Amino acid sequence: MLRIKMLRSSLKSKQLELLLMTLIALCIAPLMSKSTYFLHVMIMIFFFAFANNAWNILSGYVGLVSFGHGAFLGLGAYTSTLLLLNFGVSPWIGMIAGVILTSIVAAALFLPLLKLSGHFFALSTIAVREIIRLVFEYTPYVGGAMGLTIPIIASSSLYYFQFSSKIPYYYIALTLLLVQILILYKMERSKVGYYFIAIRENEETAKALGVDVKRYKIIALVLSASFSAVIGTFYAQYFLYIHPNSTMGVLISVEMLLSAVIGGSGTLLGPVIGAFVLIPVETVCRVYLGGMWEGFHLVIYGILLISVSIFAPGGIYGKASGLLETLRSKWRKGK
Amino acid sequence: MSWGMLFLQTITNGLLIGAVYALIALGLNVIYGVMDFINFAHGEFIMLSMYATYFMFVLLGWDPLLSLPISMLMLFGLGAISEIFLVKPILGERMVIQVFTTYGLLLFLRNIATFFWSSTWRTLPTSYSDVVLSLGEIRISLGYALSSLVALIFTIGLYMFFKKTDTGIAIRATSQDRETAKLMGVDVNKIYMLTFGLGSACAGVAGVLLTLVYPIQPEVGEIFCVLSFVICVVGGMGNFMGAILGGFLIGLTESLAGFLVAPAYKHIIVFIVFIITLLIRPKGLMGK
Amino acid sequence: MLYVNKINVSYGDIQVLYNVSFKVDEGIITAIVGPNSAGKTTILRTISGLLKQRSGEIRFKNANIDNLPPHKRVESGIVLIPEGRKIFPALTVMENLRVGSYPKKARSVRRASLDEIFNLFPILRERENQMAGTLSGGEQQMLAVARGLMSKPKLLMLDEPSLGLAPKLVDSVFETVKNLSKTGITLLIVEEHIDRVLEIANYSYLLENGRITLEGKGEDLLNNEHVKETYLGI
Amino acid sequence: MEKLSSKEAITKIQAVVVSVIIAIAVIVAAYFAAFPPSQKPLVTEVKIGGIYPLTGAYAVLGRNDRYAIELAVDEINEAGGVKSLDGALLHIIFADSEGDPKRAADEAERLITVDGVCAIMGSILSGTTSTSAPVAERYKVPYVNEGSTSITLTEHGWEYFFRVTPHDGLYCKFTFDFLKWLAKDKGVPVKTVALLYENTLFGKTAGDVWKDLLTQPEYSEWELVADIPYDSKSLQYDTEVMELKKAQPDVVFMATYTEDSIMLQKTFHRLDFECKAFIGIDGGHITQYFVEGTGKLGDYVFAEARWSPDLKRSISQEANARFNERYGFNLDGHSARAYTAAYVLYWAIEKAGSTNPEDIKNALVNLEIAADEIIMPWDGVKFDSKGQNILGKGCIVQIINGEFRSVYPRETATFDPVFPQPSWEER
Repeated sequence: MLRIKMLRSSLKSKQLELLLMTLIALCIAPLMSKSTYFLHVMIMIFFFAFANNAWNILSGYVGLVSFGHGAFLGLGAYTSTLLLLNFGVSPWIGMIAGVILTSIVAAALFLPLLKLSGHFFALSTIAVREIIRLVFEYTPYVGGAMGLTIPIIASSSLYYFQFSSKIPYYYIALTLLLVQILILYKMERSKVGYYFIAIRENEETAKALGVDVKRYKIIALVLSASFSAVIGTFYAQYFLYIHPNSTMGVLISVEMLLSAVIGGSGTLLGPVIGAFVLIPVETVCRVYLGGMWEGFHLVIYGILLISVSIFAPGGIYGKASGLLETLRSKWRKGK
Repeated sequence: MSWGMLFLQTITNGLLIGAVYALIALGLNVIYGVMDFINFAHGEFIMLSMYATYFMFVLLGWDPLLSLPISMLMLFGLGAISEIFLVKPILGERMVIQVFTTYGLLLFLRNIATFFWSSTWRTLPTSYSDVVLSLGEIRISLGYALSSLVALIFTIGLYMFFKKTDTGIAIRATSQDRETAKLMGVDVNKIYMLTFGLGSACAGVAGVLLTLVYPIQPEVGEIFCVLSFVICVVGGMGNFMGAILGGFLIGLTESLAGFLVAPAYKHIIVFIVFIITLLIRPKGLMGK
Repeated sequence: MLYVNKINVSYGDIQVLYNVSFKVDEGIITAIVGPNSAGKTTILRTISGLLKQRSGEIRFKNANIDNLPPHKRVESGIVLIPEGRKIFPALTVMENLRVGSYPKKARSVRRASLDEIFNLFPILRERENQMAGTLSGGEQQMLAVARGLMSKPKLLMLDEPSLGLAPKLVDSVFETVKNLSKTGITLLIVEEHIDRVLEIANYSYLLENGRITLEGKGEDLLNNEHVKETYLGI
Repeated sequence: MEKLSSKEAITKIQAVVVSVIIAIAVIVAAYFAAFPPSQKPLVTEVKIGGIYPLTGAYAVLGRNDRYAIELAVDEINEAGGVKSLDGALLHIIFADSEGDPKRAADEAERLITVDGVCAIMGSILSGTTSTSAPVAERYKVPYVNEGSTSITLTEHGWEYFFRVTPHDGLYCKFTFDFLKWLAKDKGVPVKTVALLYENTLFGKTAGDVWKDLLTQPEYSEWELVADIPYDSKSLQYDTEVMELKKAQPDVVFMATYTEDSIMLQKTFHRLDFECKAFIGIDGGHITQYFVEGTGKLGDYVFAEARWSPDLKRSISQEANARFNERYGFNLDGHSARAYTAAYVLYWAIEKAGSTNPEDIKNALVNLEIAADEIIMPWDGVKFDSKGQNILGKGCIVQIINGEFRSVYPRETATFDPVFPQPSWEER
């Protein structure tokens, strides 16, 4: 509850201006920079911000920590790609199909897990994700262990979601992210958002207050899975190759969690800020140190992760707003 | 070889590997039971112990079973140090923070191993690990038999420690009610350090034993990571006997699934067993 | 023996104790009585070190113990038997007693303490190897007291020892407390059963809304009009 | 309640440290965005990107390839660099894919747009090649692949993709042809075969190709008695071997990674599984680690190694000697191909006389290298319209006393194979 209050106060006036300015800067950034690699890094930031937010709905707001979100991302990616490859369906339509299919699978396979709590839920999501991944790896029809390669159909086509330039991808990712943030903003302020947090803070109390806990857990699960599926389609169209391991594996599932946590899970902007901090840091580590000595850049990255979690366990967002609050109150006192 | 003998062989394999699984999971479970903490870098602790054993063998010529106490102590120390610097600051925090920190630790350890010892595979050629024992038609490698035996002895030793010593009892008391334990004069901080050390020592012993049967590489911890969670949860998180039961259960499931269904599906079946167990008993077989 | 001087204690932003001061003299039974949620338990938790006061000091045997962690306080002789008994349910009776004598000093005289305790509570000897969680309520209370005694306390603090017990058992609990006092242990009891505790207490304090409002000998408080009206319903 | 007090105890120091971390992160990110990490282009330098898994599960392969490429590049530079460019030196910029397809694409993007490389080499794993090659395709930068053998890679119609190595289809067929020759040469009939392969991209491809070949009349004399895919992340492989014991095949074809190849070989011995020959393809069986890990037990295994240090070809043995002198171990199937690929790219640049990617691509398209110029036991290098080297060949070795001895093709072989292998008791 405390965090929400902080958000409320922080969204007032000045920070709103700040947000708007950031937004404008993001919109014109591609026009200013000639570096396509800069655009690529920005796209990756948007990609992870979106994915983090998706994870955050179930794991941050409702508090059911999941290591299984790779499964949803992968299902989304596979649905749209299979539709595209077999029937020439536009990935945009595939995206919607992916959302529907993923919601169904999520409801069917993860639903029984919702009654588990805490660590048990978290660890069981690993198992469900592994099952889905292994099934995809063993099924030749969906590409099996070979994965699926999306051919370059057109140099630039909105219908096929393929562009030779980075700029359309940039704006698509940015738009997706903004729309998602808007939806989440609405959600957070609605009763659904309150119920989510109530369930996280104390499930029994929430039940006693008349919240249909099970129903809202399912809502969170489906929402979370749907967003993951959307970004899965983006993944497929951006990288043009999907594989059970790379879209449903441990790595992507953990990555979806890392920057959400570093930013501050359970908050609206935390995961986004996390992505803006962690992705550049990871990239810089890899680009500058990756080719140098074996493993060195990941050693540094690991140390960074550890130190942030020890010094800012509430996430950077919480830490930063905490600092802002203290500064402000000091300033007031000084006055 | 008749079907019956093959079946017996399968059961034997399952039990042998189960003992090692149990030991791997035990370390994790002891820590979880007392501290409510999941160490995602547990597999990396095993990996470090494997390297320690390897280097003692190669540089000093010490047999793994002789250097076992040293590796165990090293890992105990590593665990205790990690507890002081990494775990204590985040102990009361939400679970995601634990994941975050120990994932950082995992990346750190894995790559520091790559950095110093490179990513090459190493094997520890003891004179006895490839010796085969025959029990009738059933065949067991001495390496496996020894490692299962030592795992079992260590587990029993640990059990006696928890059952008979004051410190062991204090650890159990802390796991049940840390506040009251404090009121009884138990230094809970010290107990935590000790527990984390002990859990890591389990990883240490497991690492030593695995060098007898498995090649060593910086990424080797990955194999143990998911598996040890599965075992812990199936048996019952935080339950001593749960880890052992879970270890044998998963070992047997893996072997039987491979034998009766198909080797390729053994991991899927393990995960399905895992899910079913959880749905029937949401806190694991021995959980309360 | 124990001096509590103007302590203020809060849970987060909510202050529970305001300038609470009292003392416990050696060898007698001191009681703190008061209504539910007056802050009685908080006092005991602060003395035992589970909570830290914002201000004020606590002295035990003329030494400031403010910076000692809980286990050091136990070693110096302060033991709290918590509200609701809080025995370790999955340990046997014997193991519970062993945890009770965990501090080094207590460990060295464990044999003797055990004999004493089994003299005091013969039933525990019978139940020695039984899981503590399977004991009856009364037996659990006995075990809790016994476990506290195992560390050879100088000051034994009891938090609501009669809570949740049948009236008959309550009698025996207070009987035990009286007997303990005779062996020379200093006792500090916190109770809602005001009439019963005031009968056995040598000196008492009344705690209301986090403040000490009355103090005096047991019978003095019993005869106080305010106490009579509000708490004894006379 | 303790939790609250510990929260309160978040000290100023911690706050400062966190702000410093954040500040550094932001500054670094800003710097990175404003001044991308590009070195000033030297006129005398030809920049080539190299994407390899330098960390992660396949880091060994990445490291060995990197060593081989560094050796090749140093040799080329010492010999006077690219002569058609007035002796410009080759400069390889290595990037770490971590074995992750996403990161591989990322690094390809970076190498091309930031570092401005004129060609890319990489990336061993078919998975990472699948994402990084399209990036090169998009920027029209040639991509010279040394060791990703998944068949489909050359089926996408990529114009800038050149695969120096033969693909899995050829290698698998090569092992079959070898067995046919072997059975005939030794006069030992082979009736039943079993397939044992790990269940991801690499092993699965091999398994599928083998199964497909077995349906063709050419190999109809062999009966498939066991088809066993398995998960290579296991602590034991008893069930897999028991399946084999049930089936009792004459020959087992295997596609494995390193640790599982070692574990499997030990399990064969322990469970007393006998057959006439084990034939491995690439993967675990061709590494030194397999020999070290299995000791005596690894003897007599055949492996499609792509290369062998004892090839009857002087240029090969010299290259290996130089490699061994520098790094202390032999070239293997992977690193030898990386070494070759580096030379192939160099010859193309030499021929193009330009650092323009388009020119290099055209040079690659028309490139023809004779057999005696390369260290591989191939007929040479020549790319077809799909970018596949059509002159590639396999190379079968047998492990004898812990050494790889080349046994097939006979032109470059130095050893007469032992077949059938002695039983475990006889060794």
